[in-house]
Amino acid sequence: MEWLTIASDLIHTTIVFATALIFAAIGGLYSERSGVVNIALEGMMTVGAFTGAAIAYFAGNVAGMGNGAPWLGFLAAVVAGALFALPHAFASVTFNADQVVSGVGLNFLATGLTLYLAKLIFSGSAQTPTLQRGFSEWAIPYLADIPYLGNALFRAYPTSFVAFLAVTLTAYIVYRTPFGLRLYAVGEHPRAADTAGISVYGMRYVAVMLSGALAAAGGATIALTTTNNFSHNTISGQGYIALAALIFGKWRPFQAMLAALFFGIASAMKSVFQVYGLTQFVPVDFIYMFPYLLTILVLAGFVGRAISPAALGTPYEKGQR
Amino acid sequence: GNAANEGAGNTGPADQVTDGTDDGRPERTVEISVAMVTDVGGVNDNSFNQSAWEGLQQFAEEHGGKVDYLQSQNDADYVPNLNQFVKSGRDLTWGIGYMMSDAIRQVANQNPESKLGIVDDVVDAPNVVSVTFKENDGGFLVGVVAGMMTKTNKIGFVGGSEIPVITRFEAGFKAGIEAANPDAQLIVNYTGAFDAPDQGKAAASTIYNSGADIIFHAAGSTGDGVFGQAKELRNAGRDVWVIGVDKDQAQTFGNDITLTSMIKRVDVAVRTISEEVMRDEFKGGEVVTLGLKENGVGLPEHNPNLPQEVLDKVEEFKQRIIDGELTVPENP
Amino acid sequence: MMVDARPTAVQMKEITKRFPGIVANDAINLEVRKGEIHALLGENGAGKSTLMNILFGLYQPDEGEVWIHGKPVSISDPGHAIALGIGMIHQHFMLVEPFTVTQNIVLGLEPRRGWEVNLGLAAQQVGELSGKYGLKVDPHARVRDISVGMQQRVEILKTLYRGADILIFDEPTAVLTPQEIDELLKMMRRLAQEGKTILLITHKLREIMAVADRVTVIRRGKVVETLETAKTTPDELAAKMVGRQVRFEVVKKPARAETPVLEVKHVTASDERGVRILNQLSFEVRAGEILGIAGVEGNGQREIIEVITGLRRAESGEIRLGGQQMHGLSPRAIAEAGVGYIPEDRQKRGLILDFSVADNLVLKQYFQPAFQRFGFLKHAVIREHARQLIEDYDVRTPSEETKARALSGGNQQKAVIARELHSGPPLLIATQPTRGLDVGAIEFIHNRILEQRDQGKAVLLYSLELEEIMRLSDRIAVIYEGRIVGVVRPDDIDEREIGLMMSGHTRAEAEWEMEKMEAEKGGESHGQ
Amino acid sequence: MANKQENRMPKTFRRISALFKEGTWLPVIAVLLGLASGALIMLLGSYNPLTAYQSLLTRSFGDMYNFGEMIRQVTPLIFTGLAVAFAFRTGLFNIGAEGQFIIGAMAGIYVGVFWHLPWGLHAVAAVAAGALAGGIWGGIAGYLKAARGVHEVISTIMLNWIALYLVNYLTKRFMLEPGQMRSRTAQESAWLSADWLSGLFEHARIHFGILIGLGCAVVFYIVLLQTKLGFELRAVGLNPHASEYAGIKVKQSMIAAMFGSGMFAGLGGAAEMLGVYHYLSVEAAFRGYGFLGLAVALIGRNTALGTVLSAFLLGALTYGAPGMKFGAGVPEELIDIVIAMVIFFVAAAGIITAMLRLLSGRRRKKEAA
Ligand SMILES: Nc1ncnc2c1ncn2[C@@H]1O[C@H](COP(=O)(O)OP(=O)(O)OP(=O)(O)O)[C@@H](O)[C@H]1O
Ligand SMILES: Nc1ncnc2c1ncn2[C@@H]1O[C@H](COP(=O)(O)OP(=O)(O)OP(=O)(O)O)[C@@H](O)[C@H]1O
Ligand SMILES: [Mg+2]
Ligand SMILES: [Mg+2]
Repeated sequence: MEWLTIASDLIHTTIVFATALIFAAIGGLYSERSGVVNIALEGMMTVGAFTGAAIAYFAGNVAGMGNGAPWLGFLAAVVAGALFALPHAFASVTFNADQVVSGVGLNFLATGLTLYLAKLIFSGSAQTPTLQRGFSEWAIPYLADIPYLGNALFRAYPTSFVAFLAVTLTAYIVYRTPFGLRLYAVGEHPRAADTAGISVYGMRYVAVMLSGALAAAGGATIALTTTNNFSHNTISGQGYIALAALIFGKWRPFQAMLAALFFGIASAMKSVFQVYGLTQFVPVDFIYMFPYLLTILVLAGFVGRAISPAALGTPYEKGQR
Repeated sequence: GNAANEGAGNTGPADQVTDGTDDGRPERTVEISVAMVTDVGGVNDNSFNQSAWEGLQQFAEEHGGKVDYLQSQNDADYVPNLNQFVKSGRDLTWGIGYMMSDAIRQVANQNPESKLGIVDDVVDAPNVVSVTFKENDGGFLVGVVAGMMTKTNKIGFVGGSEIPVITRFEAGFKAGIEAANPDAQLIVNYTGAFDAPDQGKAAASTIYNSGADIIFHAAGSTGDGVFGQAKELRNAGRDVWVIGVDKDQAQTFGNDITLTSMIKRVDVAVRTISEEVMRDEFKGGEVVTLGLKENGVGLPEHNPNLPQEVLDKVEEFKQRIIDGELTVPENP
Repeated sequence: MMVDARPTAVQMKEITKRFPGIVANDAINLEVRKGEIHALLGENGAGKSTLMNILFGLYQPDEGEVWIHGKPVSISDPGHAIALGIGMIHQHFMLVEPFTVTQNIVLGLEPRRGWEVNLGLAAQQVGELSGKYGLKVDPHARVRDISVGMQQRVEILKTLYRGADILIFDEPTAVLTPQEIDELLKMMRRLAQEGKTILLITHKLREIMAVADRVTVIRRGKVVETLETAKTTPDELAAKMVGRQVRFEVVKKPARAETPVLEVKHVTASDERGVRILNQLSFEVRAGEILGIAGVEGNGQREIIEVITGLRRAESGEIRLGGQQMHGLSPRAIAEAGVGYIPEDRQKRGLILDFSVADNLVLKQYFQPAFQRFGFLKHAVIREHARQLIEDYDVRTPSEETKARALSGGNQQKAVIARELHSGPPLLIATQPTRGLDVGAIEFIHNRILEQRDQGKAVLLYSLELEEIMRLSDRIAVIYEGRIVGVVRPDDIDEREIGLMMSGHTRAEAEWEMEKMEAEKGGESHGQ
Repeated sequence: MANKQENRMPKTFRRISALFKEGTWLPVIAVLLGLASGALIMLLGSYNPLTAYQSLLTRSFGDMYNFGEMIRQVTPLIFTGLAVAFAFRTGLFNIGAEGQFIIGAMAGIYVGVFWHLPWGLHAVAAVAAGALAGGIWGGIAGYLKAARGVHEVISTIMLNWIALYLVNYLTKRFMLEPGQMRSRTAQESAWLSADWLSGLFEHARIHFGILIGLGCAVVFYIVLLQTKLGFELRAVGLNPHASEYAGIKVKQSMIAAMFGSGMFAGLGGAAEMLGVYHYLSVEAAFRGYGFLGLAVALIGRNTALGTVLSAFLLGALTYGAPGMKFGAGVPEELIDIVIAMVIFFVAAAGIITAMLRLLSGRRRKKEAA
């Protein structure tokens, strides 16, 4: 009995935490499949979180808009993310900058810009006020009432459902559509794609902006569901985790999602273990550590030589011989 | 530095942001200046830091004078930020929070002529006033409330990190529950951070799901997550409550989910000490401990959610503690 | 042939293209008629690829204009070129390895079903196309698994699928076996008869004489002349290309075959995937001889050399150098034991392009007492050593501190040769030593290799260019599926016969096959 | 043939581009552009950039105290910067300086607390322990890459988190100061700070770590460019294939490279703790020196001198930032924007060189005419 409750609760919380990672990992998938390393997921999530929180605040707290407020914030975040990704594409696609370096730059820009704006807008405080209207969980009729299972799977934030949708859609796009085929080609052998009449730069810009949009959606998810505000540590490294999830998932949509869920368990276990008094067996620090440790072990074990897109990280110069 | 000093006074959004003196009242001849340094939390954490900052702002409202704050990026910033104010000749500089005590001690020793204050910890230096609170006493009272109000006999406590200040909350809360309702069970959860609402939310979610109906949080803005979760469950039709901390958090999160709050009058403390400085009555080396008697801790005046008999019970225990008949443990 | 009657398909007028520090194309004029096979001939870096890359929209010319079918066009990118009916088969194939043949061919022009790529239909179209032009490919095979020859057919199909009627071939034969080359040349003629216009870049005069109607010679970015192949000779072309007379036949004293230096006995090895790649392979190289290894790419020649040089572990068998057991030693130990090694890809394996020439020249010696003491490098000595080699081997570089990257291909190769030969190792292993170089550089390098032999050193030569092997080797070991299927002498066997052995036939079978083919061909001549 | 190249270029452009090849001016220009963009953003926020930058400088250089504190801020950046740069020069991207820093800090404090050694020697031992620990932590990532093909970017990110929590645990479990969330204080014999030194700087927490840092920069230079080891490390970094063919043990040298990189970071961690705090506090989040180290190395073009200079630059900027808030009300986060812009301009050198080429392009036309 007790254990069922724990399990059901663990799953539920896992999904809550994993959602943002799923968004970001899927975002990273687009840009990395096109051959552009995206270590900037962190920054893109940050921008998404800020935009989402800020817009939702003005819509909800100020304009007194109803349940639409978080949705408005969410959409705004998606747009902002796509735009914020542009410098990365500009530097690393157009100007052949080292993609990791430009990614690092973008991450600095994100922290700086969001907190600067936050202080500018919210009278000097490094965070947005707490939202009156965040997302609240959806319960799927009937299913949600199934004991344990209902709470575990069918009671979740709308964003979680959107995330799963995004994964499925991405899988379809990547594996079935011409866009997917070309995306893959551009990431594997840009010159071949170019000579086949595909615009490598075009594809990479689109891919990077898509990744910005999705990563931002992830950031917004956190701000609008779990923290209900934006502050300096709303994202705190989750972009990097999403990147790990992507690689962990071998640049494949569903595997990446599973990896993200796996990381979600980590954060979930933290509280679940404490509340159910399991920390007397495992020090809480080890629970925090666990997923990262396991990732390394797994990568070192068999996923180690997961073949990344061949051209990943190498800028494409038309003129090059 | 001097330039910084001039800069501090001059125009620009700086003053709108942090000064109390933005209403056109006639300037005092000798303007008193008080400043505070916060940890990474910042002055909008809905609780501790915010309360302190409000104290300073009220002070500026009433007496004019210039108030200012710096938010630290990390613990390396504490000392230089404090020094920034001390060296620019602030009449009094506050370190808000337990984390600051080492820094305060250092700055105090190095600048004997300066006046400093620390909240939540004791720094014995001739030029430092230390303000501590009897969180355990206050915690006891809300513990009584929780013990009497719970319908499920399961109650939660969400703490920031496991430091003496916070464990005093827990200890008092625990004792209070036992005193009022021996068969109620307490679930304790430390999130390890004062600025992680998502962790607070996860903790709350788990605690409520395990059957608790009241959670008392002492975790700064991490507690926001507890309120967030309670709001949601309430929307989902569950009868759950939160007991706020530091301020009357009903004002922020509404009476519908805020059962009551364990108020910790950081604002009052900060204001009164600042006033002492203004009247040149600063007693360096003094340790001010604020408990129930001094109204340093306690419940808000208005408790729309609490039935009279609960309030009476609380009042009764309060008296017994003040009269010393009952001593509340400091450690859980 | 009544060439003149045919209308102009491609016209490039006063094309100039500059790269940092060099004018790759200098006011080039080129005019190609519809349905003709037009060859471009020139040294490395003459500007052939550049010119064609301009025609295909990969580069933009700095000056000049391009006319297609009598209309002026500005070709902004390959997509545009394709739209104009231009297709290019590149020096290095433009194929996405993990994709199937079909996916590669339809990429960018995918037939659709609703939102999706209609792979079924695509495969069907590919099938038809390959049928129509007799280009045998398996539509569903993954490109990474198919032979080089088939990969090239895929490249051609790619262009045809896009409806190209102007086809550019950039050094298409460099990687092919003689048989595949014949196939390809036949195919070109067929396409030409179909009315397709073909531009062919190659360094091989024989091929030009075989298929081209006309040839344009380019030197240092300028057009020297356009000639009718019918009215010229290989020697004339070579002279025009280099600007001086070149003699093709290297003078070769008969080898004084002596005691074996390298003995390879029953070596067996498998690759990463556990597939058997070397199978009881045995041969020996004697002092004072050049042993050539002939074989179709991927039959184990690369692997056996990796085994000899210690880069790969063999499961069984022995390797002896001057009688000493070498098996299992580290690459460095083996090199120190007296093995010079010219790796096949100078830019990837031979040099560290971002190191100075000087550092590259000590890459295999920096650890020797001469160049370091107590782990500290003696930079002065290293530079001096470099200046010496640069002079001895005529490496054209501004200074020994210049980065290897800035050197031209030929000079990069010279640097590698200098490093590997100056210490006079008893065994020299040369893999593809002249790949992508022009006759001038080739001449230089070939002479150096022969020099070694004549000094009584043993040389193991591996090249995909059969011509080169025939020309240099004293004995030729033909390798097939990880075994030596026969050892022959160049002077008593003909290229295409070796070609057959390379595809698994024993010598006897090979001769029989040859007769059969001659019979089939009957009168059809190859124009040489 | 490179000389042939030169002749084709107009003198002026040749000079400029020569400078770029050295990579000397690029960062300088980038920094100026970065500050300019910062100013622009301040104007948009209706702040006064001049006052802001002035009060930034005042906070960093205004008086001995702040100068000393600024140096204190610079010190760890030198170490983490060198760590990142060292890895970079050997073809590895070490995002793990943060974790190596933490591990080093722990090792240093551990020795400082539990060992008993005479003055000075104790400090040396503690710092050495930090270096070793950091090196091992980095070496793990090196091993994972060399032997198991795990990309170092991922493994180091993971190792950062592991380090954070592992050190928190060890601190709480073995070194906790009763009633505090920090370790016990290290014995004075292990301190890197000295009263007389801070005395010179009005009690600023400047400490001998800065000297160690500068020493490390020299070591960095010598090892990388003057020694056989460095030759191998760089060779592998630039072209592992060619290195393997040349008989260099690629895997070992990858591990060695990450070990060396980690040593710098670990050294920094130990120095920071023994010089500034003398204890190790339980942290809920990263201190961020490792990540700043990325910026330092990138802006410093991964050279020893460059790294030191850019450590001073970023140290001055980040330490001075609160001054902008204090003096002109400008949010200190603005400085992150400036840093970001600088990184962009350095990374996409193309942007700058493109501008210059345009200029010189016109000039070429003129000369032609
Ligand atoms: N992208 C480039 N950047 C700089 N220089 C280039 C570039 N492409 C070609 N070059 C130079 O332009 C000249 C012409 O090169 P190109 O490749 O056209 O010669 P090629 O005739 O095709 O030589 P090869 O026979 O070796 O293929 C060479 O000197 C080459 O180094
Ligand atoms: N990728 C490149 N980027 C810039 N310049 C290049 C590049 N590759 C080659 N070059 C320049 O182009 C010139 C010719 O290069 P290439 O490799 O074609 O030499 P080459 O003409 O083949 O001479 P060789 O016959 O000696 O090989 C070289 O001098 C080199 O400086
Ligand atoms: Mg060439
Ligand atoms: Mg070419």
